[in-house]
Amino acid sequence: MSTGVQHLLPCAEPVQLLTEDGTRTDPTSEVRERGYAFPSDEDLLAVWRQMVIGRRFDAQATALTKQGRLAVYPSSRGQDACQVAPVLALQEQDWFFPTYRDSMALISRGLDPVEALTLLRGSWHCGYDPAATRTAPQCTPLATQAPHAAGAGHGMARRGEGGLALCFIGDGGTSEGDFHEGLNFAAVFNAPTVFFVQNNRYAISVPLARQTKAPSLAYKGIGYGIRSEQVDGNDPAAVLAVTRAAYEHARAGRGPFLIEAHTYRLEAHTNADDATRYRQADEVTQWSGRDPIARLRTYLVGTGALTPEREEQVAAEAEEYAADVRERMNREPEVAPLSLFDHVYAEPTPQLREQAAMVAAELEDAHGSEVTA
Amino acid sequence: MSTGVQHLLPCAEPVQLLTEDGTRTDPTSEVRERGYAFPSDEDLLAVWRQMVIGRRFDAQATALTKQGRLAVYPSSRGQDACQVAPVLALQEQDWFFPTYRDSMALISRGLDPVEALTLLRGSWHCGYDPAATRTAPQCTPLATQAPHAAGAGHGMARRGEGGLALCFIGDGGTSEGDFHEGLNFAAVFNAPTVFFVQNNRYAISVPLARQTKAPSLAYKGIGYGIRSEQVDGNDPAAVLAVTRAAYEHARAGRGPFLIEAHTYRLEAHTNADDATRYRQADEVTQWSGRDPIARLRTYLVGTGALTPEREEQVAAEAEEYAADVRERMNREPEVAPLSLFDHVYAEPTPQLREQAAMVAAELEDAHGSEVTA
Amino acid sequence: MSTTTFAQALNRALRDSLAEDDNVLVFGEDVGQLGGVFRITDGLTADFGEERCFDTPLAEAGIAGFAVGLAMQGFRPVIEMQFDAFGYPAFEQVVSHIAKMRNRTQGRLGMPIVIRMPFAGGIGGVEHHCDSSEGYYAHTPGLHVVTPATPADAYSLLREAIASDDPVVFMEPKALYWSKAELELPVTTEPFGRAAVRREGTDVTLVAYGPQVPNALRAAEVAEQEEGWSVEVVDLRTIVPFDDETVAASVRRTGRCVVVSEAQGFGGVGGEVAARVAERCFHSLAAPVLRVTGLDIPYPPPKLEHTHLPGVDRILDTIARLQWDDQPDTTHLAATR
Amino acid sequence: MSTTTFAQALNRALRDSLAEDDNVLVFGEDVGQLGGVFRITDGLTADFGEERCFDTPLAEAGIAGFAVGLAMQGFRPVIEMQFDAFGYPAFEQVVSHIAKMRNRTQGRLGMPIVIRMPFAGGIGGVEHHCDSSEGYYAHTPGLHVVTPATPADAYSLLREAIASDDPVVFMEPKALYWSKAELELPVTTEPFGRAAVRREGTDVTLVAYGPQVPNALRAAEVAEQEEGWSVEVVDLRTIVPFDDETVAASVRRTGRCVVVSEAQGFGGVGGEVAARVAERCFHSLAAPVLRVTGLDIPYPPPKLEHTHLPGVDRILDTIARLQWDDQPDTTHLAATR
Ligand SMILES: Cc1ncc(C[n+]2csc(CCOP(=O)(O)OP(=O)(O)O)c2C)c(N)n1
Ligand SMILES: Cc1ncc(C[n+]2csc(CCOP(=O)(O)OP(=O)(O)O)c2C)c(N)n1
Ligand SMILES: [Mg+2]
Ligand SMILES: [Mg+2]
Repeated sequence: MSTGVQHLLPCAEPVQLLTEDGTRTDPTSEVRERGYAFPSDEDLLAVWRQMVIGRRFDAQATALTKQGRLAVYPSSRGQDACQVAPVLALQEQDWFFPTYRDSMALISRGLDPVEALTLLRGSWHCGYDPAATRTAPQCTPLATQAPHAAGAGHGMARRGEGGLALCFIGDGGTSEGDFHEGLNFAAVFNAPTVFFVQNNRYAISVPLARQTKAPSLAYKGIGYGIRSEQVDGNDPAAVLAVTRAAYEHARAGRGPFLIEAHTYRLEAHTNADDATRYRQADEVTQWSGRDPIARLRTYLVGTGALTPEREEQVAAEAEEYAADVRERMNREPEVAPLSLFDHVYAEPTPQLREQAAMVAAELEDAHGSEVTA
Repeated sequence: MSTGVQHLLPCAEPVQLLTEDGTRTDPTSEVRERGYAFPSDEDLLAVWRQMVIGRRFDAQATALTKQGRLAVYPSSRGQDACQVAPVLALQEQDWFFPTYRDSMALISRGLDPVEALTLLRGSWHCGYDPAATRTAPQCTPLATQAPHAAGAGHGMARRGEGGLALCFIGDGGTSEGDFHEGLNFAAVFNAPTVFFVQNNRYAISVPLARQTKAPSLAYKGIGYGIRSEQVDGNDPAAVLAVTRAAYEHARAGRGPFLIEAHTYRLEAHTNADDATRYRQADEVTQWSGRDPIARLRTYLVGTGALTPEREEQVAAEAEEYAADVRERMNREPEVAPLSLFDHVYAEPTPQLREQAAMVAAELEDAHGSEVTA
Repeated sequence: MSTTTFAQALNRALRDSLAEDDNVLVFGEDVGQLGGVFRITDGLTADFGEERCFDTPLAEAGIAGFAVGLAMQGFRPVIEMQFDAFGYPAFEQVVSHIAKMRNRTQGRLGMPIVIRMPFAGGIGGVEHHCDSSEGYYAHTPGLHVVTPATPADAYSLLREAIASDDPVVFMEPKALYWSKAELELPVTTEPFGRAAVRREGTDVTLVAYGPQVPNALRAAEVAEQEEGWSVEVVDLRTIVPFDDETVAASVRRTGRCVVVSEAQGFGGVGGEVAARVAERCFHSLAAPVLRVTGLDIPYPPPKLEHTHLPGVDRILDTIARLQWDDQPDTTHLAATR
Repeated sequence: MSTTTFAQALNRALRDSLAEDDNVLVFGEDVGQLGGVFRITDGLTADFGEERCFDTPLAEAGIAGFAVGLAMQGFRPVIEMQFDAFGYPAFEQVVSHIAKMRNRTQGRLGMPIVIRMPFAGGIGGVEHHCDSSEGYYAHTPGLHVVTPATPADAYSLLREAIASDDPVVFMEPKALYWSKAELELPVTTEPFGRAAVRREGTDVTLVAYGPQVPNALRAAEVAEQEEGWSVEVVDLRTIVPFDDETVAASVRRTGRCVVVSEAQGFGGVGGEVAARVAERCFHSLAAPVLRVTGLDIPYPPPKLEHTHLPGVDRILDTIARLQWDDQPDTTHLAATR
């Protein structure tokens, strides 16, 4: 094989900077050459803090499904490092392309949690302002966000202001044609777009082995001429280091970057799913032991960066955050039936005006009969 | 990089067994290790003969467009080695999935040339019997045949009779999502399907550089865990050797195989295209010098396998073949308007019966008025 | 007789087809061990083996295209698109290959493929989970489009679909999955192309299909009780082929017609039905054929879906617009025939 | 005044839009140096640079999805699907993203994207090159569907499409690319949502759009000359939004209506138009609204396309079925209103 292609291939093993018990690894020469710099305590502390808040938020959201306050909730517990580190490493000017699973990432980006939960609450589709937050609506049709992110990255490059696009996608999503087309467009147009695959080993019930025979999903990059890496997705330090390197690569005009993060979804696909139908409890137990939050905590306690006071503080912050979410989500949202017609087009068609009038008359009737009843 | 993946990557350079001037190369150790055995004179003679006939046929078809006998014709002149060798190496039980460009391949498979030209003549869509010929209808929507070939390969594996599927596709076609999905399905189901990319450097006017940034299209294989190779597509010996190895691999139950053949389309995209709009004459000249037929001829004359008598014989055979095609294509084909309704469903719906009655009445009217006129 | 849900009827149809014909294969996303997100394929992998009912990678065009290849080898694939809107990635395979293959090959290569597709809404699903996409498929020559509304039809039509030598888009109304009937399986109902008069009436015909059949029946009852209108309800059962005979006969009898369809109205199946009825029954009509359909908007979020869906009230309001007071002279109208 | 072809008018519209607004980008397969397989983008790369008009990899979902991303960044992509049937791979991107984005985001993120699509047949194209797919798009809320039939409209409607803040599926009738008009560009015709009465008449209204407008006009002339029928021809121009006003006013005047559409008829735009007309003009109609459409078959091979296409004869035959002899009492019909 030509050595000219070597740099497009991922490391043979997922990049790891922290062992499962929270000590620094001795990075391989490959890892050192690729410039995955071990992050500072300060940066890791920020990641840890956001993971703690994110996980509390995630638990709160799951609880809200039980109270019927959310139509459905796909938890990302266990994927916390992936949800937090790549997002914290973004700049404000960058665009983020999340999926339905990435609510924790949305709040890590600073979005209002109630706006972030709008889709799953069922009061509207996207509840936040994509332009203001530079965050695309959460994408449900698998992989369709990949060409969007390629186009957005290319658009930012055209504007020349240094922004990049971060595209999240699941392992299952990589099988869709749009993943392929998105990566190829990004490569051909040299777009500053980073594709971040959260390989949580399942697509609902379909295990990774049914999804691909690739040695690792990161080997898909070379087929597009895209620089690729695989990383231990439960190692917050490694995730942070690799995404940062990817962002540098993209911002330097060297084109897109593909990252595969090996991680695990500890909960079922959503609250409506029964994961016991397709996976063994001991697999879950095993992955529970690789908890990214615990791992980073151990490390930071070890360096002295994380003090008991700080821990208490953050725990309180997380509780407060969850309480606020709970409180606000328990209020019934306002949904105006006639708003259904407001944004189908910038200007409603005559046909929609007719239909709006019909609905308005029905509401009037209903209201009238309520009043007389 | 893990050595465990090495076997999935193509050789660094396209496999070549014959130099451009028709002498045997000294194969690299890589080529030897991969078992690409130099074919016998007898086999190469068969390939040479079929290329001569194929090229004559191709010229005849182009001529038929000028006489308005074909609606359109996409020539494969220059790609003759790709059109012939992989097809001759198939067994009868195998299935072949051609595109609109692969008329030469169709006749190499032994299909009746007039049936093969039905699509381009415009008298029906597919003119041959796919089941009897084990040849799918020529596929126009790019790459959509890739999942068909995966399914057919898997289907044959289920039947356990040793058949495989050969799927042709263009360089442009590799950008479509269906290419990705087809390869992935083939890999996951371990289908005996060989994907053969004729990289002729253009997709109509779009040059390869606008299609991909991959070091070579053969690097797409590893992303699916598919064994891959790149080959000099104008070297008939190499094309034959590599496809044979791929077939052996597939028949042995080791799954799909991806081949990229580097070649060139000497004519315009079709007779209706003006290639001077997007490529330089000297590029065409350069590639004309790499003619697969001349190359193989030189070699076979050198070994003594190809005698002047044999050459004359084959030239005469080719002329005869073309004359037959010309003669039969010059007869106006029969097209029965009411046949439009025959095969929309196995049984026409009441709605189609109504419409057929309307058309029948119109034809009657027209016939009536003709008679009275 | 025992109580059978729509979902159970479908599951049983798959089972019986798998048992009867070794060439039947069931595949798609999560249809294996999980039994499908709606559990329609529950237990099939356990009972028939991985070979007969299996999961695929997540790629709908791939699933449809793989089915084409398998059909070429004599198999009868029954594939699932997990939700209607997730069938769109397979659109090209369905429209350009599955629908056209028999025609392209002069009848030499049929495509006995069933595309199962949970469709329509009313279940509180978030975006992309409640589309009504039957209009796209019904407008595509070469496809059968089947929309069962009862557990008996769910069983019988699915058996017929799998036995069919042509492709069938088999649309399962999500909201009816848990609806029940007293039923002994197997059961054979009327074949493709026959609509069913689900309720007889003399004043007006409601034409409905799939998820809106129960609504039409409820509306008919209320109309009878509250307004004294005698309402006939026709369930199309299959959109393609279409049963002009039954529909036209009913409307010629009643003289009035309302078409009920959950999909966005513009350019959909509702318009086709209304146009056909108006064309065929023109001189019998005492009032224009009206439609009650979904609004011409993307399917709304859960908290607003009731505003979108054709409900009993909207059907009643529409029946009320059929110019009952005008008492048009139908005799004279008939004379213009 | 100078002679301008439909294709030239489109090219000029692209040029003028590119010149006016730096955010306009033209891209797709072969639209760059080649100028498109129909030469609609001829010279744009030469004159505006690779940056503004460029080729992409061959992947229609990718093209559409890339346009979504660019639109998010404030660009106004004008993309080409090389032929109608090659738009199908992009179906999901068009239906689930381009059409819905404004709605999903409560109006915060519009999609000012124009999807240019040569459509329909009559040019001797082989399979997949002559589909009429407007019905799929017209049935999708959130899309404008525009079908110009004259060079002036080709120019003006394309300018309006590119200036629109919403997505437009801009369908160009292939058979009309080389049609001509005496015309000075730029020209501004009526806006989206206005149909045009292309020919006045009193006995019957022909409603047509896109490739069938010239056919309808020819049929009208023959009908007048040979049968003495005075035929009005309405050109819809835009299917979405739909001009109920102009269409209904015409039919109320003439009392008869034939809808002409090249697409396969079942479940298509023709049915929608017929249903709307019958609903709105019921009491003015002296005969049922009839349709002349393509047959419900896959588009035929070149040598048989004339059998499929709605031709002048088929339109005349259909007009003849409008019960001229019955002389129905329209006064009485009006009284039932
Ligand atoms: C095009 C499409 N097909 C099917 C679905 C239904 N679906 C929703 S999530 C999901 C699994 C996705 O798995 P993966 O990409 O691994 O992401 P994860 O849920 O594990 O985060 C499926 C099949 C969908 N949303 N879109
Ligand atoms: C889905 C689809 N999009 C576009 C086209 C139009 N088209 C026909 S051939 C062609 C170029 C294909 O190039 P390539 O795959 O390299 O094959 P080649 O023609 O060079 O053999 C294009 C764009 C098509 N047939 N199908
Ligand atoms: Mg996953
Ligand atoms: Mg090519």
